Amino acid sequence: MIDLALDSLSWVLLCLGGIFVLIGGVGALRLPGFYTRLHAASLTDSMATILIFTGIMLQAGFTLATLKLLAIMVFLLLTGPTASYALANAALQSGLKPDADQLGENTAGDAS
Amino acid sequence: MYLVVSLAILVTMVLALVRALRGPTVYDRVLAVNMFGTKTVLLLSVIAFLLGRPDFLDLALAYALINLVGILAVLEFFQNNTRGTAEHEHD
Amino acid sequence: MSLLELLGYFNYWVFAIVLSIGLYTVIAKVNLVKKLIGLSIFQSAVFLMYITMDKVEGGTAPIIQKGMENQVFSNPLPQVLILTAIVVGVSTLALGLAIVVRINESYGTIEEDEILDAD
Amino acid sequence: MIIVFALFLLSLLVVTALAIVRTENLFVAVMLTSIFSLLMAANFFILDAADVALTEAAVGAGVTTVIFLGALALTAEREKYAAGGGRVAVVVVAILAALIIYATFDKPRLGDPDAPVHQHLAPWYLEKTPELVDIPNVVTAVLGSFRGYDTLGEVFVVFVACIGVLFILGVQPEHKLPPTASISAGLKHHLIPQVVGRLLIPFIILFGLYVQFHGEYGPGGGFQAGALIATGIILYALLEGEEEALRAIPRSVLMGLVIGGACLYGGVGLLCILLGGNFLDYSVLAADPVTGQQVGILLIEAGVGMAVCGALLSIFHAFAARTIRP
Repeated sequence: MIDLALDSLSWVLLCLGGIFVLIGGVGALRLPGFYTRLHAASLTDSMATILIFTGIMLQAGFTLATLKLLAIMVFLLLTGPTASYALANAALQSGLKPDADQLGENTAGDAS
Repeated sequence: MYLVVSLAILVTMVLALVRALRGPTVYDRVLAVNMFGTKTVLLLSVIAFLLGRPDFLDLALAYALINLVGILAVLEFFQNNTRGTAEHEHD
Repeated sequence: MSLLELLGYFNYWVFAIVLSIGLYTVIAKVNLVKKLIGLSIFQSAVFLMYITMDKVEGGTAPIIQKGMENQVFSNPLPQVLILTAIVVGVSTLALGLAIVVRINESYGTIEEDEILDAD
Repeated sequence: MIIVFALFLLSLLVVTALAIVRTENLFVAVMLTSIFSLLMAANFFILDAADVALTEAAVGAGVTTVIFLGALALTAEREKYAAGGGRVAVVVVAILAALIIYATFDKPRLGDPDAPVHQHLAPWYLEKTPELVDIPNVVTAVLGSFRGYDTLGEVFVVFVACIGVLFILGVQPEHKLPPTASISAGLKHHLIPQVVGRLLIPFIILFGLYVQFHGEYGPGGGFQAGALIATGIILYALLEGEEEALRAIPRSVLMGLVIGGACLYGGVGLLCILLGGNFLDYSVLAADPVTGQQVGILLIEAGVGMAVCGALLSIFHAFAARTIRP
């Protein structure tokens, strides 16, 4: 009984994680302006990481693999926001302003 | 079920690649590279379980640790190259 | 089954296409850094071909653990060759980039035709 | 099922390669190269090559990007001319691709167990490794013991490439700019990357050591560990500035690592001769031949790790210490 509950819980978590990953991807593609895209990508990444890794950990049971999964999750949760910060900082310092003017950029500037 | 998750991750990888190809600023491309790195970690973890060899998580662990180095190198590259050519591309 | 067989050749096709893309970059582009990037793409294509050959149907990575007596394993030999080749590839790439940096210091450009004009 | 993944990832690989060729901005090309490397690693992993994928991960994610960016900072960020070298190149390359694709129809299908590659040598390695060397990872056994000559050669290639880079770049001619302006100060002003990066460095090095010494039991070995540890120290150099990293690990130590690693490998081989065996025949290193093999593999993997780590770091410092844009 408890096995079944854990199993279904992990599947639910995995599915939710997949949905969050997809939302992040669509957001990074469709949103206008760099900062909005960064926002979409970084937030959903953290959530999806937590959900997917918790789901897999429930499947793996209490093994060495669970420890490794926990380590991967912690490192991803540390490095993801840091990378987002570094990127936003670099963009801001180079003069890329988070303006509403950029809203048309997504459709205009895909020359390359 | 792992299959569904890995397909979602694969689709997101495609979306991130499209973003990397379209730009328009270089920062968008770096963002896409970063996203791609995170998605690769997720994909490798899921595939390790899909293949039934969970001891191969080392690979995902390596990426989780190292991906930041590339991004920080880019940040330092921008910081040192103040000529400003890298800000916007016009091609 | 025939569709699956055709898909089985897909790896080799990708190898051929990526190899050609790398070769095109090396012979057609005049920028020396771009040429080196093309060379590393070319190299990656060769890696892909070797690793494609090592796969055995139903096999798994050749790390023999307990309870795997009847398991089929993939071929370890191409993996060994490519494993060392990747690290060697990076060091030789760095050597090429170092030469490009020195060329830039001497000629002030990394475009091949400008260098040829300057000589 | 796995073939669906392979289809997806390989298609992305082709798209990325095309994009790398098309873009004029070399910085963008380097960014796409790192995506290319991620895709290659995922492909290797799907094709059962965990060791190779780990190598690609250790090298492609950090070291390659850093070296490329170092070279771009010293040269130029953009190509001057967009257009490639005309039709002839396209035709030649297209004919080549068509020929190779035509040839692939005679190749054995992906995963065919009766393919000629799998008939000779490989079954012997798989069968004899538990008996002769008794370590789980056959790749490490082949790398260290059965094909020890080959690996020795590769280590010396890395060694020579490192010496070459140092000869070409390492000698500072005369400083056109004052050294304080030329050498980057690192990311000292960015608090968050500082804190997180410092937190990560010990874990990267610890993981490198795990990969080094666990290489007999799981994916890993000297090549991967050397690249991982080098990446950890490169992260330190990025955070604290290049001079600070050189103060922590001076150039002489790095050279010592490279030379010591290569000599350790060769020395083990010579020791085998002195003990009455053949060159790199580790069986004579201990009373029991199997233990001897294990000791030998441990020693030469340590040599490989030292040499690769020292070589990659020396190369990084050679690029980073060069005056920026003279």
